[in-house]
Amino acid sequence: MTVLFGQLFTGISIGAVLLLVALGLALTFGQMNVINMAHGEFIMAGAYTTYVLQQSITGAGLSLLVALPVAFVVAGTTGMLLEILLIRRLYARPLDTLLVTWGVSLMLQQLARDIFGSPNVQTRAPDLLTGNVAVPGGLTVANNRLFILALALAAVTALTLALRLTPLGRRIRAVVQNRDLAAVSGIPTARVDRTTFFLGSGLAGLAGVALTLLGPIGPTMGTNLIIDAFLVVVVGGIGQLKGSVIVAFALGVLQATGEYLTTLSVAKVIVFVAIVAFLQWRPQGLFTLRTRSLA
Amino acid sequence: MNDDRPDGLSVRDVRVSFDGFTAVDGVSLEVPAGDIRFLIGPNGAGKTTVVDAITGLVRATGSVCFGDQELLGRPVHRISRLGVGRTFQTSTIFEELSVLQNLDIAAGARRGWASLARRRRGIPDDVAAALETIGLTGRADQLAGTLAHGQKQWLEIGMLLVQDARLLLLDEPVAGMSHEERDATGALLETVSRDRTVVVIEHDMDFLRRFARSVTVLHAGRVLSEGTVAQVQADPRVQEVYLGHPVETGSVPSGLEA
Amino acid sequence: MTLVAAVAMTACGSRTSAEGGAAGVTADVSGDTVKVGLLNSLSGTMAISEVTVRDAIMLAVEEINAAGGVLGKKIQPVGEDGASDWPTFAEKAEKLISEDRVAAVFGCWTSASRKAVKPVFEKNKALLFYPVQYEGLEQSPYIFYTGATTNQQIVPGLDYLKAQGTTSVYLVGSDYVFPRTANKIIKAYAAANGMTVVGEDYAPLGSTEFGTIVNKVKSSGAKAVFNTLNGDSNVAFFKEYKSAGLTAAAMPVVSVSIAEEEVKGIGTQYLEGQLTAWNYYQTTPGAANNRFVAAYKAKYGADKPTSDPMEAAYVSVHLWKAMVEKAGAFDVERVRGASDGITFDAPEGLVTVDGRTQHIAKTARIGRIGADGLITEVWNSGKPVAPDPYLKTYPWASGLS
Amino acid sequence: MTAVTPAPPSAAGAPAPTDAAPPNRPGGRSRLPAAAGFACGAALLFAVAPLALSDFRLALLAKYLCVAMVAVGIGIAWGRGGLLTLGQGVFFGLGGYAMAMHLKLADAGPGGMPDFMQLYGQLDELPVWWRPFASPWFALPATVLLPMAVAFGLGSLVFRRRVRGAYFAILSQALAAAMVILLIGQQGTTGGTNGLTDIQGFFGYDLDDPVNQRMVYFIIAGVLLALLALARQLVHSRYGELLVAVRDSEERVRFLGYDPASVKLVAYVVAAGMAGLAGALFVPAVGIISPALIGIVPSIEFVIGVAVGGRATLLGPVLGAVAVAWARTALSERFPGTWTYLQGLLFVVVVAFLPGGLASLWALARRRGAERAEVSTS
Repeated sequence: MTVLFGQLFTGISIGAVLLLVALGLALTFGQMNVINMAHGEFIMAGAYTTYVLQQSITGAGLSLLVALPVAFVVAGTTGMLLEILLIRRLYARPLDTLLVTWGVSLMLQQLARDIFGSPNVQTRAPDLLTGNVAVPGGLTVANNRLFILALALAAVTALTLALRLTPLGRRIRAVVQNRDLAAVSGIPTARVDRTTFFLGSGLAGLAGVALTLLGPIGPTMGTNLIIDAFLVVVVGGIGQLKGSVIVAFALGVLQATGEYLTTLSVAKVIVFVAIVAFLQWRPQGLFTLRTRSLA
Repeated sequence: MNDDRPDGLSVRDVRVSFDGFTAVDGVSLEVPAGDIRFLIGPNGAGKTTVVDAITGLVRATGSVCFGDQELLGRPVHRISRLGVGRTFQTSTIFEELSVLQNLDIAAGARRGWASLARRRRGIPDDVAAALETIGLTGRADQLAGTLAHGQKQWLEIGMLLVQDARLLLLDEPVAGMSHEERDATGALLETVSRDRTVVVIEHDMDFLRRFARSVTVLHAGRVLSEGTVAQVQADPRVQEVYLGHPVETGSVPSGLEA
Repeated sequence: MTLVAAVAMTACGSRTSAEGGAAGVTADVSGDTVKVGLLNSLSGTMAISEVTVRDAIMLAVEEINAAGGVLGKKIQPVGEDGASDWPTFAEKAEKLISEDRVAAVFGCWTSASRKAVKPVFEKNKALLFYPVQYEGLEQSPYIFYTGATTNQQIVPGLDYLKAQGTTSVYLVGSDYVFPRTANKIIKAYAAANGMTVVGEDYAPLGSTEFGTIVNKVKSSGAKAVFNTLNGDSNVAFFKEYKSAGLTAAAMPVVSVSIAEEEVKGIGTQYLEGQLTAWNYYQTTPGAANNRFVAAYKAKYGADKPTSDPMEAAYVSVHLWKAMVEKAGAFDVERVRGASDGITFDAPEGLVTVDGRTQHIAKTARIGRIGADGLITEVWNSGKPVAPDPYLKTYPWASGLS
Repeated sequence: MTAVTPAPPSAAGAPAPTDAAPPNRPGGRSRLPAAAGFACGAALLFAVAPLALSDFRLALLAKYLCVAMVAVGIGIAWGRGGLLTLGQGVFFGLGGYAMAMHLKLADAGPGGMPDFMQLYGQLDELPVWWRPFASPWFALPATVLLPMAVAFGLGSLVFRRRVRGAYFAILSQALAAAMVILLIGQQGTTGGTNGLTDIQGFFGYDLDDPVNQRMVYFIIAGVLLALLALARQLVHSRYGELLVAVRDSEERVRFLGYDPASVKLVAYVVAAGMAGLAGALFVPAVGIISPALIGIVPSIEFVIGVAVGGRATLLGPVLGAVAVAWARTALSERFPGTWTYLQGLLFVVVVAFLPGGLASLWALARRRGAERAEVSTS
């Protein structure tokens, strides 16, 4: 029983990581149709930001707190540069963004290798986040997982509110729904695109900071995560945050359960089969924006 | 071309809703064989959605019969193979292919795989006839994307002809056309309606008056009025819908002027 | 089309006997330098480990050149990037052998890359020096294995656990050849030595999600964990391990792929007190090691640690030099013939080449990771352990190969 | 309002002017230049390359040509059909494994087992699903039919439910990831990460012999030419036109009475078959098939070659695939430390700034030439 609840929590925390990684994609892929394969490298940029900050800020807790906004800006700015230099030219060819950003991701990885060296680097987590809390029933819950869950939920909430309530959010939604109409109504679509990309990439930076608590910090750390994250957005439905949220947690729990009952390898295959089956049922994802366009 | 008697279209109590919003709320239409029926109505009246429902693009309840075939519930390409063809508000020809290739593809849905695997040699008779009808014989080898706007629309209609559609559903075919082009299009409609049934969604009232044989007015997902052009124009409900109040002569928008 | 097929047929019509085989490529040693190949991953996922091996090889090459070279010829290293991709390893090996005509190749890390290049070296009758501990069960005439085989690392690790009174272990490994083979050996050992294996789990290479596996480990009640994870997975595993409240005191983890370099990438916060099984540590006493560590830090930076695979790679170059000098030639067959009994005063202590298996007799050492990131020895085998890649001298292993 | 006043259709007697544009009729192009180009390619592959290249470089070229076969298929599925398939590695791998399983069994001899099974799997007898591969009559067709069957299965599920564009791309990528994990997990019967290595013979010929390596090269070159001929036939057939139509407006094609799912399925299955054949021939050329050749990275690299060469052309994918593979080798030999920068830069520059690929440079040059000729005659 304890193990079962433990697994449930493990699934939720896998979901939280997926969500954190997928949230930025829900913006850049879901709202802008850009398949950004360099998203993983923005995560890496966030993680290395944490590492660099720890060289000068000694307190592990403080440096982590400082790292959150700084990594957001660092990754966001990198993303914005990418948008300005390349992606801007590719909005008419969404599938090509995949290939271009793949090339960019190769270069960013090599850049990280040249700056920080090939081996992984370490960051020190605050002691608070390496412990765990006991939950009634003999179950313990890891603090770092709780922190990431909280961070993911906070990011979702902030993003949802920003999209709903701020003028910027309204502009982003307007551009997503009808780019031409938005442009005609005087919305500077180019600037909105840039800002959206900044936000999406910045969220990857946040994910990078969070991941320093869980995994390795190295040049290829981002590559393993993004396929799963893309699947989350695809299954969740484009243009909808709530779809990504539900699907991230669902896939997390499915994977944890599958892994517990079989092996990690089989669990991954189960998840893939489940996704194909799900898309048979709802090919446009869990939630869709209904439009009357032909496509 | 098709020598059979055309079939009529019978729409009974069709309803379409999107996420709780009812776009079409119990529409019934009887379009007799050989008619040129115009569907009009203000924006959001559900005109295009009715056509979407007939052609299988959206899910609907009720019943749509063409001849004695029930259409609802069939996939788009099966409905098309029953002789139902449509155009869209925006041009949807294959711009990267030539005019000839466009028509050839439209003519080919019933071809077997063996014929698909071969190259096209020469111009099939039905394609040649359609080229003649739509006046694009001289442009057969031109890329469709380079055609003028009106020509694209004619190509669309030509594709319906070679497709052997016996029910043509045209969504704003003369939007953006010049006067001469409209006249030509109207003449084309009269030609093709000899052995086909035609339904046209149109805003252009001048065009309507000249070429409609019957008219159905939709409003808020329901049929508001139906009849000849004169009957519909005289209907005070129609005038109210278009203007928000009973119409006075002189303030009628250009389209509704008698 | 038939024409093309006909051309193809006639062009390759010259039949050859099945036992034809290539004569092998002879190394080009005509100049005043001798080329050697360096084949490591400089990009891709394996670069995290293999770059440091390349650095150690370069150090050895420089030392030898500074001392006058081999048989009077300076060594000219030719580096290639295996790019963490096994077929690329095979391609680059072929290139080093047949285009650059190197006298020997140093490199490879994963078993898969070694398996991919093995036919290339055998076909061309060229030499590979492989510097990483591995799963044994292999003995190619054209490969010298300078890392530990299983009886020099895994078996001593188990002996140590047994001596500590450990009665049950949980096996965690990456999903590839080395961990699966190692775990098979561990299970055979456990069966014969009164230990129980309470669980066995594999994660795909590169996997960084260990919530479930750690949950299983935690609830298993094992006395210790035997860890054959590789690379990035170790980082995630130990972070999860600590978060779950598992400690080195209550349930120690014996790792066979975590050396000083990896400790640096994970953090002592998570690793302090955990155990490793190797043949060399940066702290291993002796003048040879002091020289090696000093030279390495002088060349690559004071913060760069040395580790077992690096040391094995460094040693491999020196061993090759000694073999060539004993043979008096670069010819592969003569070098092989001269290899038996070659010794070298290595940083890990005296090593001896066993000409029959082409492995090295090495001292096994168990170490504990300290708060300073260094590993200190807590036990060693006392004398070099003779290599036994097929575990023929262990009765409990009779069913394994 | 349109700028050009067109001839109204009712004025059927007055045909529109025909001097507007030179007739663009891809289907009706003369066959002569194609035949000449074909002969030229054959001469290059069969005469020039074997004479000019060392055994090592020729073996590399054989490897590149296998990649080019995959590219021909991607050119059809993606260039013509708009299906960005990021999982071609799966089909390449299925073909490769089918061939390698047969060759391993042939190496082991009648009743024998591949060495790795005893070492890692400790199996006493051959797994059931290996057994049919002992027969070349099963294994050889399987190299093509197995990938085609998998593509058919996945494609008919996915296309019928109108999963397309980026969705399809990501799903096909996930397929590659799942396939790799599955293969690695079954180490005892698939060789795990190692894959199937150390393949000695090829239907009785010893692969260590350079003469036989040349034979393999000639077979590969011949098959590539055959696939190109097949692709040309397909692209210029009515089906080829239909496929482009589906790419550009799937719904419109549906309203014409076609089922676009079947149209796409054919392209996908053909591309899968070509990838399978390529994988099968890769095995004797390189002597190894492993999960590293199947996963996400190689699958993307297949596509990149096509993009670099020019996705919508017939020869572009082939030349692009060979060029990218060659550049990878050449750059990594010349600049082992920094070649990934150059590789990344190549992808970025070509895809972002030259969407038609290198083939568009050729087309551009030709158009320039034509313009110059026009200017000089007028």
